[in-house]
Amino acid sequence: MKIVMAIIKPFKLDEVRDALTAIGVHGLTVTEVKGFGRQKGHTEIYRGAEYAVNFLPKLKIEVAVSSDQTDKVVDAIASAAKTGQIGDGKIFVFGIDRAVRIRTGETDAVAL
Amino acid sequence: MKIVMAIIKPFKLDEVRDALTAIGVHGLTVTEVKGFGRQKGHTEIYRGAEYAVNFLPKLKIEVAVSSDQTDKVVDAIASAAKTGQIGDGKIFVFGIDRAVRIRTGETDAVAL
Amino acid sequence: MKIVMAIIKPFKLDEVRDALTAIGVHGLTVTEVKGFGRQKGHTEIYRGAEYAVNFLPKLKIEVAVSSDQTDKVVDAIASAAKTGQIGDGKIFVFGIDRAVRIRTGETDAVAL
Amino acid sequence: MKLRHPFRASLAALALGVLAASPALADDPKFDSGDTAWMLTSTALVLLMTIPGLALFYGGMVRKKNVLATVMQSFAITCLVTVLWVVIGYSLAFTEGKPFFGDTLGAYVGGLSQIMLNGMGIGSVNPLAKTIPESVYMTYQMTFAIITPALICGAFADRMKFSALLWFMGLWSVLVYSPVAHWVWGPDGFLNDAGVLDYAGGTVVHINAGIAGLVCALVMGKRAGLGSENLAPHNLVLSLIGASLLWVGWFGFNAGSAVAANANAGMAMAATQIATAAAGLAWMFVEWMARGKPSVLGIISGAVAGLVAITPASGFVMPGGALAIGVAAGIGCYWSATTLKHMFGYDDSLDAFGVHGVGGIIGAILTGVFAREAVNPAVPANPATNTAAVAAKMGLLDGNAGQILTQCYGVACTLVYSAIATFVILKVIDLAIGLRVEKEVERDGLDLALHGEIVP
Amino acid sequence: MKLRHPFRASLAALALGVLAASPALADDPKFDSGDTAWMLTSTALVLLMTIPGLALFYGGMVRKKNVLATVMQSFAITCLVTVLWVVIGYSLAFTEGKPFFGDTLGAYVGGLSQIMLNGMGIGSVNPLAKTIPESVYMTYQMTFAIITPALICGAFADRMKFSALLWFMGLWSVLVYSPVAHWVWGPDGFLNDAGVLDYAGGTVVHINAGIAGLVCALVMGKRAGLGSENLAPHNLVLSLIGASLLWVGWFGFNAGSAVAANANAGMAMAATQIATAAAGLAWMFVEWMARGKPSVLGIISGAVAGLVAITPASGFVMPGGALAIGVAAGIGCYWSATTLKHMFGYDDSLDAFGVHGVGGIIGAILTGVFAREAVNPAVPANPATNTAAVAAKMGLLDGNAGQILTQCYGVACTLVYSAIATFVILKVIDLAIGLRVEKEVERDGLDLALHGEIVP
Amino acid sequence: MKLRHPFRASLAALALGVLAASPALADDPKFDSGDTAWMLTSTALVLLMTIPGLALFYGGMVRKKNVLATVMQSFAITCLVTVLWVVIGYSLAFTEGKPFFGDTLGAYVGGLSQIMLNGMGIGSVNPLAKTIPESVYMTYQMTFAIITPALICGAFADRMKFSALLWFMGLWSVLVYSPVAHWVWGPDGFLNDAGVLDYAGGTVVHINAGIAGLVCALVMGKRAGLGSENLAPHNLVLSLIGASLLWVGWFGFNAGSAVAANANAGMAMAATQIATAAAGLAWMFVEWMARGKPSVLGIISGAVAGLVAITPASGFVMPGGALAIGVAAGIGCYWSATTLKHMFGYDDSLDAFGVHGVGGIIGAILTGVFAREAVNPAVPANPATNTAAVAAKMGLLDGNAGQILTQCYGVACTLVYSAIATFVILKVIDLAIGLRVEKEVERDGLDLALHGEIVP
Ligand SMILES: Nc1ncnc2c1ncn2[C@@H]1O[C@H](COP(=O)(O)OP(=O)(O)O)[C@@H](O)[C@H]1O
Ligand SMILES: Nc1ncnc2c1ncn2[C@@H]1O[C@H](COP(=O)(O)OP(=O)(O)O)[C@@H](O)[C@H]1O
Ligand SMILES: Nc1ncnc2c1ncn2[C@@H]1O[C@H](COP(=O)(O)OP(=O)(O)O)[C@@H](O)[C@H]1O
Repeated sequence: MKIVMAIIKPFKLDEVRDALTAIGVHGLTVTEVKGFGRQKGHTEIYRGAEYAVNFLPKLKIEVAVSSDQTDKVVDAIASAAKTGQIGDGKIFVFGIDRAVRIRTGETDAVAL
Repeated sequence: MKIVMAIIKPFKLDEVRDALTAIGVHGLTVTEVKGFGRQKGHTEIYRGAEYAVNFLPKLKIEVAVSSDQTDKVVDAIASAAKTGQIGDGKIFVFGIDRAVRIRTGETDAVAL
Repeated sequence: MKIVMAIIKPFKLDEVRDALTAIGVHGLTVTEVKGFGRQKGHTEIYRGAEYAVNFLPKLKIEVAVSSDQTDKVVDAIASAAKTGQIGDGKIFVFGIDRAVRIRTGETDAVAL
Repeated sequence: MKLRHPFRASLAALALGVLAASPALADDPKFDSGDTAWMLTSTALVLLMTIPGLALFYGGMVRKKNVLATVMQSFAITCLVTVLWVVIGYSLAFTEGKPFFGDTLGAYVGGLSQIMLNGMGIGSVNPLAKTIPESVYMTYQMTFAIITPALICGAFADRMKFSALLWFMGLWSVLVYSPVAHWVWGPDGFLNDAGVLDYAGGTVVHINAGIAGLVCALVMGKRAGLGSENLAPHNLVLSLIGASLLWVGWFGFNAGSAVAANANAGMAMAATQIATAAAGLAWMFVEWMARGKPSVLGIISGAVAGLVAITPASGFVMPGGALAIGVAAGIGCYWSATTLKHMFGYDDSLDAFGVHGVGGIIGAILTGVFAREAVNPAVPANPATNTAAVAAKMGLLDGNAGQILTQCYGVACTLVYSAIATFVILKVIDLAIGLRVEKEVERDGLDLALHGEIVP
Repeated sequence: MKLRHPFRASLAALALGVLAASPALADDPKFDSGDTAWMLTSTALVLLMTIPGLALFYGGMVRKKNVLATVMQSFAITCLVTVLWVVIGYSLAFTEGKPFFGDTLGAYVGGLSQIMLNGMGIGSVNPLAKTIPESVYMTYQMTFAIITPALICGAFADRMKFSALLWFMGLWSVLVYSPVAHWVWGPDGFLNDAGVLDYAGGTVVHINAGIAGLVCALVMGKRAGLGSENLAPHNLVLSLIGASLLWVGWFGFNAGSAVAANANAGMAMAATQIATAAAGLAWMFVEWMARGKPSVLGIISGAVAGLVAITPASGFVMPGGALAIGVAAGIGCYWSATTLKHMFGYDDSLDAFGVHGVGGIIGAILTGVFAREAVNPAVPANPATNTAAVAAKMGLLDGNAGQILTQCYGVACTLVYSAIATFVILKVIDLAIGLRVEKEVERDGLDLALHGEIVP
Repeated sequence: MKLRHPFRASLAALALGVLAASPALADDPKFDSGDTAWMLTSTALVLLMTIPGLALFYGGMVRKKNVLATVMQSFAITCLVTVLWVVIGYSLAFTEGKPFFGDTLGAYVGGLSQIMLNGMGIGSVNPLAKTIPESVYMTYQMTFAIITPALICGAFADRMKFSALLWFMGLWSVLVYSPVAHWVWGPDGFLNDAGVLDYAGGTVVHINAGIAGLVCALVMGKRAGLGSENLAPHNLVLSLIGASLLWVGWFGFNAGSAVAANANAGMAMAATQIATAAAGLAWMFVEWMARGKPSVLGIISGAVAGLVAITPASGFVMPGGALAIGVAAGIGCYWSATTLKHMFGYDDSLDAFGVHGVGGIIGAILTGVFAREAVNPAVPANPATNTAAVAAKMGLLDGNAGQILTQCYGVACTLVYSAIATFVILKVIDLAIGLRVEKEVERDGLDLALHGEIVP
């Protein structure tokens, strides 16, 4: 099993969720994060003091999937989250040893 | 070493923390997240417009533990976080290569 | 490739970011988290009711780096985030299988 | 002998058998300090309605990324209209038009004799408010001129350029608000002459703003994401503060329209309180039955609907009439905000038309039903209504069924003129500088793009 | 000749040597425009206390998941009590009861002669307030009837069903508030006759609401999680806004109770300001010494305690007395909210009893000490107190030690009746529909479950 | 024959031909109920400016970790200064000093005759306000004494110890505010005698607080992180609410300074409204041109600058003058807050000096230009100004160019005395207990460290 973790632009959440649902992924977890990268931030001005805001609001999506589904999930996210403009974000994939559904105690693939 | 990452219902935090303390785990990190899964969200109504809220508030708990403790920790979380109702959440386990305590520079098991 | 995940004190963010930039790391993702550990929380008092607040505000920083850069990054964070006082936080390192830049579809090292 | 209260002085003089007037008597010969005190207070109360009242009422209803832009609208309109009212608005609304514009045009708009508040001074009086200084009356009326355009903002929340907004509000204030105020309250206004009853501005303020809002919503189109994204209010605590301050401030709006601290003001205040409460409950219970839950947004929307509907009626009706108007407004506006809007598919985002337009119409017409001579016997509080039509019986309950038609006439004139003028102004601005923000700006939020600030 | 200002008119008439009075003179012969202006203003100020004042004071103290439900309570009570006051409350409180209910029952509650505000019109006057229109007095008293039940909400925060709340508040308003108001302020109220001094409602409003809150807390039980979870206030900025608006609005409450814009109102305002400040400082310094830190919640709680305690005394005491009452209230209420409550283990969540009950009792008793004839000489501002007992010396400082007992008598009657009646009403509602929300609702927050809305 | 309503009474008497006065007539012989109503209201309005107005204006501008500490400052100052004003402040400001302190010192500070409000009672009058009860005047002036030190807090936001703040504000209030108020408004104040025009406190309140703020900023040093960290306002919605309440409350401040509900109050209210709006627009447009975006913080800062600058001028100028003063203040304070501050490098964090100091100076000087005899003809509203200098022509526009110098003299005296006294008080406190919080406290936020509470 893998966790696919993606950093995306916030307004892309609904599209990504729909894309995942379309390929049969029915669970995911979303975290509000701030991203620092190539995308330039903005400047806020308060009474003459300028503040460069370099950390931009992003969403982190984590989806646990069985290993064979990984590519499909990565592709789905990659295409749904893409605007083609700088700052679209990243997808990272890493392996997990175990998964447990707390409610039932089921483990691994069936727990996802 | 492993990280045990659990998505739980928010009101279960104190119970989970207590269960972990009871088995000698004295550190953890908590993140507010939104979860999407089998558990149905609710509907909010504003002047006749209905909004289906599918992302539900959850907490993500991350605990770094030595490999031999993993099962105990997973079990402790699983039983403390359980209500038996849909939406109780998941536990994922993945390996980590290194751990460092910033304050002292200690590494690995002793850093946890 | 690795993800270096660090839990740090919030006011250390700018120093850590600068230290990373200095060694050529130009992307990272930050999450507001609450930490529970050795560092004692504080007590809030409201009309005679005392509440022990054990969860302290921390920041989680995630940086994806190529494997050979890992040590440099860990060291940079460790020294920038250090105050020497309890609660400075932890650094964890784990491997990732893939990385994708959503905007371009580039993968792995070049995607970071 | 220097005296502050020449009246008393002269009374004393008379009592003493001293017939020669004291020289100080010329000072402010006609002002009633109690009436003046109440009108100074009322002015503060009506200003409170717009800032921070309306700013918060609307600000809480938008998404967080637009809250600063939304509260900024009310604040900037307050500043802009204040200056315009000084420059020309007051003159266009509250002076006689015929001497300036001839008998035809002059029937529809005031003159230019008080441009830059020419002639307003320490001793001047507006004939419409004889017991208070003109400066007080001018400022009091200014606060009405301020809130009216600010109300419109609810219709196009989340999508108008700030520059376009300033142009629109400036032009609308001068070209729509002042003339319509003149029709109803001006010394030779034609709706005034026709006997239209509008105690505190149901027509001038609410119907006028409501229909303008509807035209804005139609011309500017829907918010991006409507129907697909969650556009839920980001903080109804702010909206509840706003609604509460609107309620409290409305005492200045309605009871202040007596332009005196007298029994008519008292009746207007009582009617306001009763109708508002009734409308709040009505909306709440209807929603509870229809949707299963009584919402905060519901009860505060209902209360505002009640405030709107009682506005034209406030100084004319008995408590029972106020109760009836409140219930009608609560139910009627619930229907317009939840059903009518979806039926026609326009995006009157925060229900400027749904509450102010529809509530205003309900109130205007029911004023024709419930207005009683007994409440406002010989001299109506608002001099605007001091006409032959009024001196006689008032509404249906007094046996004067025709008043309902008169009221409809007033409503219709306002709807037609305001709609057309609003449309023309919008189109001109759209051609010149564009009305709507870029798609990305709308998506990322107006706060950062237009004002360079955010609420984190 | 139609005239708005008959007085001036007749002056003019006299001046002109025209001796025949104009017929319009009969109009509103007795109203003082200054008094009326102040009472219109006071009404707005007292309404401001409840919405948004009290709504925010309480709303900031609960957890975020309950903030909308909490502010909704104040708003809905405002609507509900307004309508009930019109229908029957005003009549039960402020008309004579004996003609209707006989000499026994009639001594304890007003009559039904003004149901639906029967008889209130443009020229009517309530004998308790002879210089202002009855419509103003009725609405002013309405705002007192509104805030009293709203205060109770602090005792059962986070756990009452909204439907049960509406039933409870409606019944309580009619069955408890109106009678008790009648006892103290009514034309033939028995506590009034007994010489109880209650300038602005310490007994009627605060002790009454406070003890009702205590009974609610006892009957409904504790909040889930008390003692184990963190129930800390979610946003004390809201509470501070609320406390500030309570303070400002309280000028209408206390100085408005003079029912006139006169020196007695001025003394009441000064006393209010002084006692409030003293109590805020007292709570702050005691807490600072006892706990090591002066908290925002502490100073604002102290200020509210001071406002409560000075209420019965405000128009009767000198600045020194106000200072003493403030200090006593700050310390006493600190003790009740932090020690007494924990001693007995009831969960008076936001200290409705701890502040309003205890502060009210402190104020009522100290009024018997500090009330001075010199402040309220011949004609007490509040006609309720216009009795033989009052016309003579007032409190202990005037040498009338017995007044303290009289005050205790008033307190005791209110405590006993309000406690029993509240208990019965609660039990009936509990049997009929249940008082408390489900455990899951309490855990997940009232906002979503009861009202379908959240503050994200 | 003493009469409350001499008019009505004697009219009635005359009408009835009954010449014997009724016994109740003896009550409060000189008070005008309309004036009293307005001053009661004004007192509430000015209190509203500080709590919650100023508390929110400043609270929204700091970082979230300091919001409670910031709003606490305004609230605690309100409590503290209230008590000090009762104990000694009022006496030092508003009684004659020479009988107590001799002719030299006595010219610069009031006496001790009214310590503990000695002599204030139901029938007492302050000679500066003859138509209202002394209790009202005392409380009204108290609200000025409250807001002035609270304004200073903007200069040292985020870094002062709470204990040091209480000591500083207490001492400053007694040693700086009361004397300076005495100079300008006191019965034998030397700036009053010199003919300085200060209608509502531009010198006493704003320049005084502004320069004290500058000294605080210089003595205490910069906030940690200035220039490197993001110190952006955490919630400008709060600041906008605060600015709005300041605006509304300022009607009580300026129009209330007429100490009567008359035409001069009306002119002051109109001038206030106009200057504020003009200044808000001026700041907004200048910023829009200079920085590319009109910010919320900009327009509200501009409005406050306008309020400040019109304060000394409000009851003396025509609408055109108010407009000019507003524009000058908007531009001038924009420059001082964005350029001057950076030029000299002091950290006047929330621009207490930048807005109140600079705006106050602009207003004071322009009062010397735009003050017109026509607005405030024979009897100036503020008796302080009732001097020979005033009775004649007023400002430059009236041909009295010398008034500008007189104004500068008033400004200079205030600047010098306030700066030195503030410096001394600060140094003494710094030696005794230290002014500034520990580095860690500043880093982690004052809310938790000083008050044990947070807004999560
Ligand atoms: N090395 C990295 N480790 C973790 N997160 C990263 C890294 N680089 C970028 N990110 C995240 O991805 C977001 C987008 O990256 P950015 O460089 O701005 O644009 P792009 O995705 O187009 O390359 C950043 O805001 C940050 O949240
Ligand atoms: N595949 C997944 N990957 C990541 N998180 C998931 C996944 N499935 C579920 N979750 C998280 O677990 C939570 C609970 O899942 P849900 O399907 O609602 O109920 P249950 O845990 O009872 O199966 C979700 O809200 C989501 O946060
Ligand atoms: N075992 C753990 N797993 C995950 N996070 C941990 C763990 N132990 C500590 N942390 C995180 O590190 C932070 C600092 O830890 P703490 O024990 O307080 O101090 P120190 O870092 O000095 O040992 C905690 O607040 C928590 O967020």
